[in-house]
Amino acid sequence: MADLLTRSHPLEPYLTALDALPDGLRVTAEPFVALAGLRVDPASGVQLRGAALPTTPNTWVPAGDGRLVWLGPDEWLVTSPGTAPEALEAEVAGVLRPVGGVAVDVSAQRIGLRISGPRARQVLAKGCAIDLHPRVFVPGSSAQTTLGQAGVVLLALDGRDDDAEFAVLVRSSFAGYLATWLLDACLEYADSAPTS
Amino acid sequence: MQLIECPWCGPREEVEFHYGGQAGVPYPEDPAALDDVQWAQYVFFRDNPKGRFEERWSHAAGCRRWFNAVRDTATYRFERVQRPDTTQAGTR
Amino acid sequence: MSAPFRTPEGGRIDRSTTLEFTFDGQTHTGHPGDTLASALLAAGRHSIATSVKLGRPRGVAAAWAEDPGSLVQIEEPFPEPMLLATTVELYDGLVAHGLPGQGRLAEVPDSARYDAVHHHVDVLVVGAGPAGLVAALTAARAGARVALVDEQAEAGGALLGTDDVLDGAPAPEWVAAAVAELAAHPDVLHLQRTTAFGLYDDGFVLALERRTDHLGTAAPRNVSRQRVWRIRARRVVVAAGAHERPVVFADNDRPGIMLAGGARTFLHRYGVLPGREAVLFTTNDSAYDAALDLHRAGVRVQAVVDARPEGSPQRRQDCERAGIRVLSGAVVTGTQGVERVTHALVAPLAAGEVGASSAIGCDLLLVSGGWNPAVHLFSQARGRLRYDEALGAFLPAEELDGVAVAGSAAGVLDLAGCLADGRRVADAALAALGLAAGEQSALPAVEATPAGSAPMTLWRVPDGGDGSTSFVDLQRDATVADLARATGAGLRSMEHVKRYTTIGTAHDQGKTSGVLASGITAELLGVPVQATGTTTFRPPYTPVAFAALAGRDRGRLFDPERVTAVHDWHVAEGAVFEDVGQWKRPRYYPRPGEDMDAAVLRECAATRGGVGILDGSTLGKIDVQGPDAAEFLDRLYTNMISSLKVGSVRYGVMCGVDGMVIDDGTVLRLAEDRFLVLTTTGGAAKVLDWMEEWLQTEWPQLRVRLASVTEQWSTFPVVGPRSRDVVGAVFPDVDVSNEAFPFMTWRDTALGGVPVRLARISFSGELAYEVYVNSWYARAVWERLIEAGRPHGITPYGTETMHVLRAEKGYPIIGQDTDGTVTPHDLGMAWAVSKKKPDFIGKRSFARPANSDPLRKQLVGLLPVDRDTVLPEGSQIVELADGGQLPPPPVPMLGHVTSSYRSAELGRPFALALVKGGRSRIGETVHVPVDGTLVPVEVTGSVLVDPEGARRDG
Amino acid sequence: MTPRTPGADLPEHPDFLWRDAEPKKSYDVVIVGGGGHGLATAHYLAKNHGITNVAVLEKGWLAGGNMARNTTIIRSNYLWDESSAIYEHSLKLWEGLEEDLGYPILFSQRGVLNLAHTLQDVRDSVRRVEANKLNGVDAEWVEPDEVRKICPIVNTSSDIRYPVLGATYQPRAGIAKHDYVAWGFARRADEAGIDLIQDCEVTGFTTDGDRVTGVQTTRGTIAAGKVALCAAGHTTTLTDMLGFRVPVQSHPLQALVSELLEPVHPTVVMSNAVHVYVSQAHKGELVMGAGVDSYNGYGQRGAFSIIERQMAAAVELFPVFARAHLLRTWGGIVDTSPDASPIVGRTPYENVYLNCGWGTGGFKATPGIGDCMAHTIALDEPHPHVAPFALDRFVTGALVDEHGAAAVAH
Repeated sequence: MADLLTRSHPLEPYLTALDALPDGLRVTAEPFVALAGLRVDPASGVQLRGAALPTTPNTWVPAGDGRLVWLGPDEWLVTSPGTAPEALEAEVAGVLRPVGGVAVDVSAQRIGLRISGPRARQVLAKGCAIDLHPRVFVPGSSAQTTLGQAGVVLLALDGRDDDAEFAVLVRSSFAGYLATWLLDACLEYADSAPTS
Repeated sequence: MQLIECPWCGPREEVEFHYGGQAGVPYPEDPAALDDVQWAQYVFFRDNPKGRFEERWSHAAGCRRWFNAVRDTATYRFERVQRPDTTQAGTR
Repeated sequence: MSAPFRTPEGGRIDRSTTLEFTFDGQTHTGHPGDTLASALLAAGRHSIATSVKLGRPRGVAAAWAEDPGSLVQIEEPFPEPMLLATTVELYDGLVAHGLPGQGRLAEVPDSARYDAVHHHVDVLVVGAGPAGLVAALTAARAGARVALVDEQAEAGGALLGTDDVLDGAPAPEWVAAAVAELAAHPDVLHLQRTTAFGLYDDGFVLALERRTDHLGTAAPRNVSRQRVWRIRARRVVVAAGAHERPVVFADNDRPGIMLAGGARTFLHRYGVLPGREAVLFTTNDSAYDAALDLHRAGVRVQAVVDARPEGSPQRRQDCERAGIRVLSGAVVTGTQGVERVTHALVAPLAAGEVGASSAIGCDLLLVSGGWNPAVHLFSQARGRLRYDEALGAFLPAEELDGVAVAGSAAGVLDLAGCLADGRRVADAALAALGLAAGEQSALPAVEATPAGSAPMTLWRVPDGGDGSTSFVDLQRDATVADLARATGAGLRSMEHVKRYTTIGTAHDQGKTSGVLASGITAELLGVPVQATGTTTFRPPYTPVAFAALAGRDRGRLFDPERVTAVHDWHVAEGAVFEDVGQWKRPRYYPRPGEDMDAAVLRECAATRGGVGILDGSTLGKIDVQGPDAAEFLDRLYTNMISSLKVGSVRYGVMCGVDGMVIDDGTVLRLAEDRFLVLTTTGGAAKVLDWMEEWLQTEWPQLRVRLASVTEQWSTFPVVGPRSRDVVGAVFPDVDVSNEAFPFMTWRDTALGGVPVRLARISFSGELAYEVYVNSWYARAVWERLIEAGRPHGITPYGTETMHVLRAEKGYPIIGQDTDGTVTPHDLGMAWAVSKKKPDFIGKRSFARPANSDPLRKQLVGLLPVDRDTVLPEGSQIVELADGGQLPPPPVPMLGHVTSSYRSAELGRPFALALVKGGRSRIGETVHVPVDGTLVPVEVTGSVLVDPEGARRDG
Repeated sequence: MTPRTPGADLPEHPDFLWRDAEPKKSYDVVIVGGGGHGLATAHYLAKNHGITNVAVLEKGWLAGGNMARNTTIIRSNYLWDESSAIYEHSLKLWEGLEEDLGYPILFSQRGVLNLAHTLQDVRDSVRRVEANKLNGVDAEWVEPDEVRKICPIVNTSSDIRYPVLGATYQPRAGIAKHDYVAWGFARRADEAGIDLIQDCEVTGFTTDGDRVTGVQTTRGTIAAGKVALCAAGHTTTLTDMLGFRVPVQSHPLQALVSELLEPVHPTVVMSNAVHVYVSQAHKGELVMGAGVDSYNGYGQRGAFSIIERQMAAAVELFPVFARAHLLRTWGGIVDTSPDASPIVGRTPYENVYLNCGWGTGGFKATPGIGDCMAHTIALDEPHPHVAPFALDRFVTGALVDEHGAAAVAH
């Protein structure tokens, strides 16, 4: 039984609809990205994938082929598109164990969305209470908050006024809800009025 | 609808927080040593002042950290919030 | 169809376009820029509605939201109850009629869309009148992030209803320039048709934007009809203006009786003459402008009746120059006319005594008793109010942190003053924000208001009678007589008076009647107005549709639907789903022609007889790591976890500090310092929060880290005597024999390079393997199991079958067989309560007197003696009185049925129940009332299938 | 003149309600709290026990607390025997209250539906109904199609997020006009010579050993033979003065009302899972309760997010409400107890009697608890209906836990 298992993405049923969104807004599902949650004393000063753990709340930094996201005073999320989930946990655990930290593979716990375009901020503001102003939620910012009724980790990737880009991490079981919510929130930008 | 200052994440909407009631009610050292009256006090009885109140809150929809706050239950104004690690005892 | 009262020119309406609408079955026309009220007045129609109690005709009495008169029901394009004709923008195809007090809801669902948007600013300005525009401009020029919201269709506020001149040009030109400048600032949000209806803590303002109402049938369906703006402002400037205050006199409710400023607005803004022959009744100078403007527009002003003994010498000259008669020290004591006022009864007023009255013919009676600053938002924000003797009105009595009031809302009633006040308040806000004022142009030059005479505060004109036609609250038909009855009944508090008379409780929430009621009540009680005060201002400032507040959270988005990684497979297989918390779980998989009972019997038999598979992925999963993990779990579980060996699994029970069971589940020890904790589906979030709370707040010294991995690991129990064959086939690298892989242990393996964990856990009593896999691969692994199971007739089963199988073994479902009043001992799980551990959460509560009550309810099994009745879950259990009858109520109850099913295995129905002293009753027969009959049932132990546990190893 | 809109106006209040009494030096019984419970206690002290040398002290305006702020739902279909006993006792008194008070309290027995949306809701509902029947409380389980018959505007279709799986129905339940009820009790008490003293805030107590001898107020010290605490959300402010603890927490609870509407809603509907409870009051307005705010608060206001959630639930369950308008929102202070049941009876002081912890259930209990408190005070022994709700149950552990199983608040 060496043949590979196929992977399935919670957003597959929604991709066609998301592709059809009007101009000014792009919502795409991020491919399968390995995620590891890590907990360690911030004083440990560990370096991970070439980066220091960001200790400023609500920020993220690039790390290796992915990111290091601040989740709490002693909690971070490391992402890597190019590493196998179990390998990422093992790698991170290897770094953290000596300093009393732990790592957990949460690759399938959350899925990622990219939301970009001139209307991205506007759409997010319909369900997100934090201030997304380009001078406030600048690239490198992150926030654990709610979008609609789903808990999310929101990352500012590109701050350009006219073409902002955000990444949204959401619990896999909420992915369908969030996609439905986004499609609904974008409906007003459709040129032709649908018969609702 | 208040803005509550999470000691880590900064001001966030009230709805992101979970209320934990009175602060400074530690779990008894040795519950078995308490009589029923003392145990009931720990389990069921909490202060309920009108005015200044030392409370526990958790930033449930954010960093999920518990913290202490001093709030006025009449005006709902927060006097201050405080990370538990800056207090000696537990924050119950 | 004609509009005889439309002026030949002027007004802010688009005369090049004609709109057609229907009111009370009659067709009328109007223009863009009209409101329903202005179009009806243009057609000469004043009488709009009939009053709620007395059925008296009521007309347009003001030009905007303060109007107590023009309540209408919208019928087309979609029924909407109770709006004010003065605030309904006219559109083609509008169908409406006047209301007799109650609105009508549509029978069909509203297909319109509604939504909300969050917005953050440095300065929010409420009201785009002169003060608000200056405040917004001032803040914008300083580079602040600004929002300006205004409830009307266009900016300008009071300026839209006057002929004021700013910087030498008509007011609208200055307004247009201001709006254009604001639009040029990238960080300014300017919203018209947007009513700030609530002001809450920390600069939180809710505003309702009417986005498509004015488009009528042309409204696009994919755009939200109304939007709630949730605005967080570091500073709020309330420049909401002021409402003109009437004076109460006999028959002051007739159509054609209108606030002076309102009439002026209809003339200047809408190009409408509210009448041909007018009388003005005033207590102040401001209303003279209305008389003079109407005069210039061709209205014959029969008289200006000024209650002040000396009247206003300056304004008298203006009037006399225009040939308008001015009666000083005079009042209107009453009116004549039914559908429309025909005469004003005017009499001299001296030393509080009203002389003989004479009738003056008129079809329009303008009234002005002064101005009430719109302090609603300020008061909502808990700002204290004070009564101002000079104005005869309530004003903000304090500075609120972050909230400032500007312009006429603060009692500044002249244009120059409002402009200056807007600048002053904005400067203060900028200073508080630490923002430099920046380039500020000078305030516009305006003609100084002529020096005038002080206003007089006059609440009511004595009507010589009982005041039963002197209306204070037109919408409630509440009169001076009602106020007199209330005070006569002994009431002293304004809150009591309000409730007794219902004044201020109607659609307008007392916008015109509130202060009048306070003033008149104070008079009746002989106390200062400050002493009576006002009743509390509450949100919303104006009514808001339910659906607008529901916003997007409707239908499928009302509450999130959580689904597992295999959900689509279940759907494709025709599963019937059950809501468990927010999760959608397959309840059973009916085959054609099967009802639930048939499907569940089949699923049960197939599983106990062969092999079944369940999607258990909704079970909560928590990764617990750290040197103190075992110690931590020992403190939370009633049983010992630290003695669990790596590679093994243990069932555990969790209690609250009160000793009642809150959750249960299995614990896998992955390493010396790492556990995987499983919780119930419903308990997942609660248990993680519970653990974090203890860890962070009580035992921060414990070196333990928690993480939710509920969605990380999909979980598929493969259950039944053939499960070994299936699991062995799919995972050939694992020795699935009982010897190599005993009950309550787990093993890691891999499939196609993907790590998979298998655990010998059984919630059915059968041989069973739980398969754990990264949810990316869940669907693939599920299908492999189904495929490998085909030869053995593998049967997917849902929660219903799961419940039957576990109930046959007496395994409780927390939340179904427990209700927060049940201890582990009550469940017969004393074996799961450690005697060795010095303490654990809940232990101390077990020692309370009530816990040793022999009559505590205990979980037992029930077998209906007729071997046929399926006891409804929730049924109560009773003992019969002598004679086999129920005693009269109240009938003592022994407990209730918590779970009840038809058992394929037993070939009969059975139940689990919580019964007083249940274990001591095993063997007894008790009774369960079912649809009026008493069903005898035998009390048994809770384990009904395979009590000796022979099957779990296959 | 067109005819009056049916129901659009209310019966007249009487020409006289109560004297604005000045405090006397001393009373046999001083009731602290001039809300529904305090006034009802006063009425039954006079009516059933002939005790009229009584003062009711109110810190603000009479019945201006929760009595003026609740959604007036009256029912007795509670789960536990102890609860249904006191609430049913109260309901029976409601049924005769209009005559007793000689006041048009508009008690309308239009029935209450408690909707079930999950299978566990259904189990809990059936359990409660079966218990109610055996306790002599009228109650039945009704299927969705019957729900539609009883209240046609409820969305009983299966395509909503949480379909209605059925409901419990208590036909004798209903609503009343709260101010009228309070004023009816007040007027009777006043007629009996009881002093209703407003703007009289309690600032302390004069004690002698384990007896309270006087009540210190903003209008002077008043000697008292017996003292009854009926202060709902403000109870702990008083017990703190007396130096004993009561396990209640005061939370904001919001409610709201719509404009007057033609009759559309013939009954009362409550739903816990979807969290909405609504009736259409006599004038035609929809009266709705929202959820309890999580934090302790005496501000008589709560978070608007709770109202928004409430509106979403209302429109979900009652699609026809979409364009009804929110006219006014307000908040009260509910005194919640650990087991969601009241705390009534003796205190560490032999002549001080406690009545609190009703949470969201206080209004419907008004006549019942008034009667039982009067009995408890007059005979100096807890009325059988309140005996199970004694303070010491938190020590023995014999709670009356209405959280889990009843699954119905308000």
